[in-house]
Amino acid sequence: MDLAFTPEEQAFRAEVREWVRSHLPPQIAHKVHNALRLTREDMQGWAKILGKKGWLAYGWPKQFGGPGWNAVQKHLFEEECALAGAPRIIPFGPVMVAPVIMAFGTPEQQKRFLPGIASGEVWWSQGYSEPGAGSDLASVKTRAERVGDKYIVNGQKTWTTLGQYGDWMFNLVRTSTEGKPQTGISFLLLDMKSPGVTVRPIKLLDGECEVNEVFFDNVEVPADQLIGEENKGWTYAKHLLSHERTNIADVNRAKRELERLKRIAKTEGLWDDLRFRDQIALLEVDVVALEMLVLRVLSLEKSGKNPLDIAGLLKIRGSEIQQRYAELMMLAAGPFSLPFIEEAMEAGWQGNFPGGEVANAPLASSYFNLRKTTIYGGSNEVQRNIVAQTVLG
Amino acid sequence: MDLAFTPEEQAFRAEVREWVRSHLPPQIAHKVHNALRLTREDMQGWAKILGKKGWLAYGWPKQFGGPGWNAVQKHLFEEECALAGAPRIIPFGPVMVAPVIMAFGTPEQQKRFLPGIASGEVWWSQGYSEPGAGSDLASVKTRAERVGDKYIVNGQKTWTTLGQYGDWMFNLVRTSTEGKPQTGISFLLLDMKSPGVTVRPIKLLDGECEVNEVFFDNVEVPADQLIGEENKGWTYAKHLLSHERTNIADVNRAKRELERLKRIAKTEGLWDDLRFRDQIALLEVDVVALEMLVLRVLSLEKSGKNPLDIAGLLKIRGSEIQQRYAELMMLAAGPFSLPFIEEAMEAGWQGNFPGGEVANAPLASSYFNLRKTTIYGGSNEVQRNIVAQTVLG
Amino acid sequence: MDFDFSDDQQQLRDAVHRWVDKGYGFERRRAIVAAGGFDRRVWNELAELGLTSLTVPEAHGGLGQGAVDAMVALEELGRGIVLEPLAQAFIATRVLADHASQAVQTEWLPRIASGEALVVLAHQERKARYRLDVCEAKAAQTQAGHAVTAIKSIVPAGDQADAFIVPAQLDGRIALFLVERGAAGVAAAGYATQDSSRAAEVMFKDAPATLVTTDGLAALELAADVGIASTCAYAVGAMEETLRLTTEYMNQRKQFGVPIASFQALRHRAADMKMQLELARSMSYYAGLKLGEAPDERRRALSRAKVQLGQSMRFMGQQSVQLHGGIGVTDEYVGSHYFKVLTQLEMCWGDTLHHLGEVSGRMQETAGVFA
Amino acid sequence: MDFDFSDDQQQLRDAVHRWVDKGYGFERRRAIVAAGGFDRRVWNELAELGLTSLTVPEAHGGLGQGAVDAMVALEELGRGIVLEPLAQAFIATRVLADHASQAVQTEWLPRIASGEALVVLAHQERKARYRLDVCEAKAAQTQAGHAVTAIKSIVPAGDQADAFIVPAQLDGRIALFLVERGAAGVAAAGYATQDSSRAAEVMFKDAPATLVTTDGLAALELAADVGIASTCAYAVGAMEETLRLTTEYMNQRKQFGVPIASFQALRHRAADMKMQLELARSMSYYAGLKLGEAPDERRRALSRAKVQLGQSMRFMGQQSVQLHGGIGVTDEYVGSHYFKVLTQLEMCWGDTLHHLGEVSGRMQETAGVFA
Repeated sequence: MDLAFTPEEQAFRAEVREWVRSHLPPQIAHKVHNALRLTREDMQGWAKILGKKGWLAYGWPKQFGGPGWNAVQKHLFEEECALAGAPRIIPFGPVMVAPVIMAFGTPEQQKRFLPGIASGEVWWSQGYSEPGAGSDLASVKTRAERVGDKYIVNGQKTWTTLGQYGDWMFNLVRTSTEGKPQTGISFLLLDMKSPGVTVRPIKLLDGECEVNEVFFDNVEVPADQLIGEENKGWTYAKHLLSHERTNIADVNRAKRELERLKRIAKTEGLWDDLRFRDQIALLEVDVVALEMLVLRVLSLEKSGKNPLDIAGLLKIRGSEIQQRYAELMMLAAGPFSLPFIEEAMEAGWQGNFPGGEVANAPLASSYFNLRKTTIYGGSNEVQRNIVAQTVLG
Repeated sequence: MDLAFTPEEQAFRAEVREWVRSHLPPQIAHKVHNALRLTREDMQGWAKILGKKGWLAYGWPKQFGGPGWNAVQKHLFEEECALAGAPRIIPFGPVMVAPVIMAFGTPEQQKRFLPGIASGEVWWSQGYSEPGAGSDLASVKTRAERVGDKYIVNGQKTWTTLGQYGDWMFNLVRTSTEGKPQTGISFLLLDMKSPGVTVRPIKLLDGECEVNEVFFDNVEVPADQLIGEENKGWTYAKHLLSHERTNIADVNRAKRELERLKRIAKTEGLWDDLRFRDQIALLEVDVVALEMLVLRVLSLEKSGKNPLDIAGLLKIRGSEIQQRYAELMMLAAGPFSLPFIEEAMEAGWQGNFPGGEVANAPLASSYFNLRKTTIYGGSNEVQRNIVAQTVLG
Repeated sequence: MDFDFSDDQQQLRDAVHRWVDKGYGFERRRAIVAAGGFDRRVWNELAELGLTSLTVPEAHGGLGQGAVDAMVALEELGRGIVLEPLAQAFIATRVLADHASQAVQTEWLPRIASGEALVVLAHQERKARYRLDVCEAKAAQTQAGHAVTAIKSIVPAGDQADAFIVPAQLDGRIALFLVERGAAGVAAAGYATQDSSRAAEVMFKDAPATLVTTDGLAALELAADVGIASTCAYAVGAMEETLRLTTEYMNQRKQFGVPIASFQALRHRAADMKMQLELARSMSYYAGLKLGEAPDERRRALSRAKVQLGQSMRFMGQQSVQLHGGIGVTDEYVGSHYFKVLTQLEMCWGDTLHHLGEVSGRMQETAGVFA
Repeated sequence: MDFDFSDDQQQLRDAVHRWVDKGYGFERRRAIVAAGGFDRRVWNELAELGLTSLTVPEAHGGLGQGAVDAMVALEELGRGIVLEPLAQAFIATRVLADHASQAVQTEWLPRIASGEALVVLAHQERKARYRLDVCEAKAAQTQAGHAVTAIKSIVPAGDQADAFIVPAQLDGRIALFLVERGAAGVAAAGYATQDSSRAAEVMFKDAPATLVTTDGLAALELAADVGIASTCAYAVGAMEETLRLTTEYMNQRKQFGVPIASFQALRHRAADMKMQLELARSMSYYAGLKLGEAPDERRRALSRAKVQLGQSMRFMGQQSVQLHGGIGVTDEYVGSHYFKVLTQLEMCWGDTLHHLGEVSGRMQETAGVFA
């Protein structure tokens, strides 16, 4: 048992750090470090830079063009990106649909779709949730009817994150109503520019449109965009959900944000306020404990073990911590977090922010936005059901 | 709406205060104020003093020999008793079984049992819980079989509070196994000196035997000790549970104990420790909020309303607060709460208590003991079920 | 001791309730938000309902009612998360009635009562955070009276108000002044706040000012306490509606084939929300009833109330969103806006940690409502 | 980075686990409790298992193992809530090995290793509470060496130990001394503590003492940090067994006709217990792995660990009792005693608030495990 990274791991980290810091555009890092709003160009721009280096597909095995990193290397890469102020990699392509295509797609599908994902050229969206079915994915109602060499898709998806930017979309669709709800689901790839696709952004509490409704009105989808077998989509979706384990805790971002919280506390004159400082200290302990939990999972995965019982805790704890730092940042600014000036949440705003610290402008917005973390990706209540299953049966 | 008590209420309080402070034996008050162990004689002695004055039956209507006080007067009496350091009135006789006898007993039963309860001469115990049935009262298994003019009782009760001192006991017994579990239950009064009754004290975490198992082996109970009709006992038990509403929050005791907590904090040098002091302040807010909640319920009851939805909150909050002050007292003493010297929890111990403050001796014991408050009287989980029912249906 | 509302108070509640129900629906609120977060017509309607005059002494054209009546009205406005800051009328009224000269009262109270004058407190400064005794604004005597130079932040409806009550340093201590928005040297820049209501930065540059009182800190503390009690009452209304919306949704929304109201873990959460609502309501009553006490006791009581309300508001808002799931974070759902309101109110007049510090600092040996 | 245990460590765990299972059942523990809370025969068995010699350098007859091995052993003892304070052997070993002269080491370490000498830290004073730098004990030079005058409270197994490590003021700073219990002027009065283990008040009156180090505060801080790491490891074992007992009970106990494990609100509580266990385990590892760092980093890390463990222990203990219901507060049920142990351990080496203060005071701009 050893907390230190090996010399090889340290060398790897140094290489990644050097490269990330020299290739991440400073104006993007500035936005990330100050929680200013990111444009599509910011997000995709960074994805393409990573893509060129071959690191957008950082979790992929070598045979599909990935770097073939192990769990610890992936973590170090994520950590270096987060601490440098890189935007999060939009996971729908490289992290979510790609493993499914690798595992269950045909060689043709792999050849057709993987390169665009790895390069960051093609923006993918996720079509899982539907109105009335949040954490209950198996109740999918969107219909896909096989007519000749096509599927005709009708229905509606919702909570489609950044779907307004999507080029392609992977969907759970119902191809059969027989048997258990899970058995009639298929996994379909869909060109969002197809006729009959309508995307309607949903404005959220923070004023942004991070999610969308997507309507399908007789959308024609060539049958060669079906992944695997018809009615087996549930299996593939579960495969997908079993991926992306540790980064869901987002502990690297938490470390970056904890440092930002400390900066804000200093600016607001609270660094020496014992009551508030204690709140930060308590959060710091939470973050260290979460990081240790993440490192344990990584270490076990590196040793080829499958630490399912503790990995299930990461999403719950990580999301709670995200909400807590956002809350504390807002409370640190206190009255000066009240002004809700959307222009001031953009980079380069030249107005006078009330109270003077434009850094306070996005705090309430972030607090509102991060309420999502305990809801999405399987609500924390559903996660607790799963954890309870591991201890109680 | 007015927070002040009326002149009449103030005069009433003054009268009660004067009387309590001049009749409560100082050595008993000393024990209560310092959480030292009370003997049976302490408890029953005070009950008899109250009984002589006619105040042990303080909740009874005049027709049965009670003072006929309204809800506010009862509260003021309870408060004055608590603040003066009087032991809690053991509720099983005057507060629990007496209202049932008044409502459902025959005139003969009323004449036979109520005087002994009102005077404090007869100690009553409660026979509700059974092994395997804590909050699930309807699953009573103790059998009572009618043979001639007697019932033959066989079975076992448990968690019988202070049952080792009991003269009489009121019991839920099963007289029929037909229909729903609730329908075959009867309400039976039983002389604990009857042949076949065995009381086995259960030692608890705090080293005391506050509860007991009570075994019935062919115990003969004259049929005239049945309350009301056979198989209708569940109705009577529910009537009982609907009594004793506000005092379950024990807010008056909480106020007394909050003052003790402050004394301990001072002795331990924590009164000026901002971190610990904040914990007391937070508890103080909790106690004030609970008191306001209690006063609202009282005021509504005085106006003849039945504030069921908020009364249901009192047990949950009151018990949480009891646990919290016990926890904070123990934490205030910190290392000096570690010695667990049972003799030092008795009044008059002359030994040297480690660290020097014998007032610290009972702190851990109280903390352990009060874990019961969220379990008994319908666990707080069951209470939350009930509250949820009021808001969700 | 009596927690019943009088018949008059019940009628007042009914009247405000009806107006909120019929006159201040979500669509109207949304339109006001889109237009900047404040509508003078609403203010006039509140005046017509008798609310701006509610606590103004009868001698000055008001109804002469007390803190409990104000509480009743604010609970109902909170239930409808009305954007227009009626609490400011109560604050200005109490401050002027208790601290201003008869001349100032005679000039201003009738206009506040009629709704003609929206007078708001402009006290927030950058360095003060939640402290009332930190004030860099300066006042000086002039031939005509006084002049104030100050920058005040987050002034409620600050670019819509007719006049401000402004704390400023005069001869080494804080005094309060009345300054009209239209006066020379006054400039207000408005913006929306978290909960979509309106605020402004207000700059005063040698602005002509009327002295209200030289005992400014005491008056400001009183203003803050009226503000806290108002916030508590408004929040109780907002939380009551939050719980109603949440439980309604839980009974209607299905997951895994059953209403989510059938899941015990969620049921217990709803029970905990009910607990927080009733603790908060209890302490809101306490706040209202203690507003008339001497300053020391009043201040301690109001801080206690804000500690409870701060905790309750945060819990209610966050849990409401969580129990709603995705819909709870959308702008189009009314419930989300209750969450925003409850979030913002925690940071008005001092947040939970601030007031915990106040309670802790003022703590005495005894305990309880009457201690 | 590697969190796997070595084969040797796994064997150590298995050996201790077997001994606890077979050799330290609830009945034996109960008998030890009845006899006062400490059994020298158990100490000898721990010595035979190689545990008292585990961290003693090989040069002094020990096994020369490190903090992770100590952690493994203590986890297993915690699982069986073994009363005899093995942690004291690790504390004495580390303090002597790092701070004592070769002569003292040569005299004492082999005896500690063999189990012949039970050496415990006697540092608690009335005025110190959790502070290590508050020390009223006095030491003076004598012809033969030194003499110590002190009153030390709550010394683990204080009336059973062979010798004490005692902090005392020497020439204006804290120094550490070794004092034998049998020495002139030493008197120990024993008693049981909350968790039924044994402690004593120890009075030293001009008791002959051997100087360990004049850099006593640094050595004492090291002792406390070894104590914290030991407490963490022991607590992890106790919590793991607490969770096992609780979930077993939930699956077996029926209410309303079904196992209580079927109630979602209780299931979520069990999930929260699992969370606390794993956060605690993570921080116990962190504590053990940071014991070798330089004092500043070591102290900060150990305080962080204790904050987490303090929270986890309280939650686990309280929830375990609650989920058990009545049986959970009876003396005859083994699970109740885990609750007592977890309660007491929070107050050993500084409670949660104390260490939160340490973390808060030592906080830097960066964050994380490696910060």
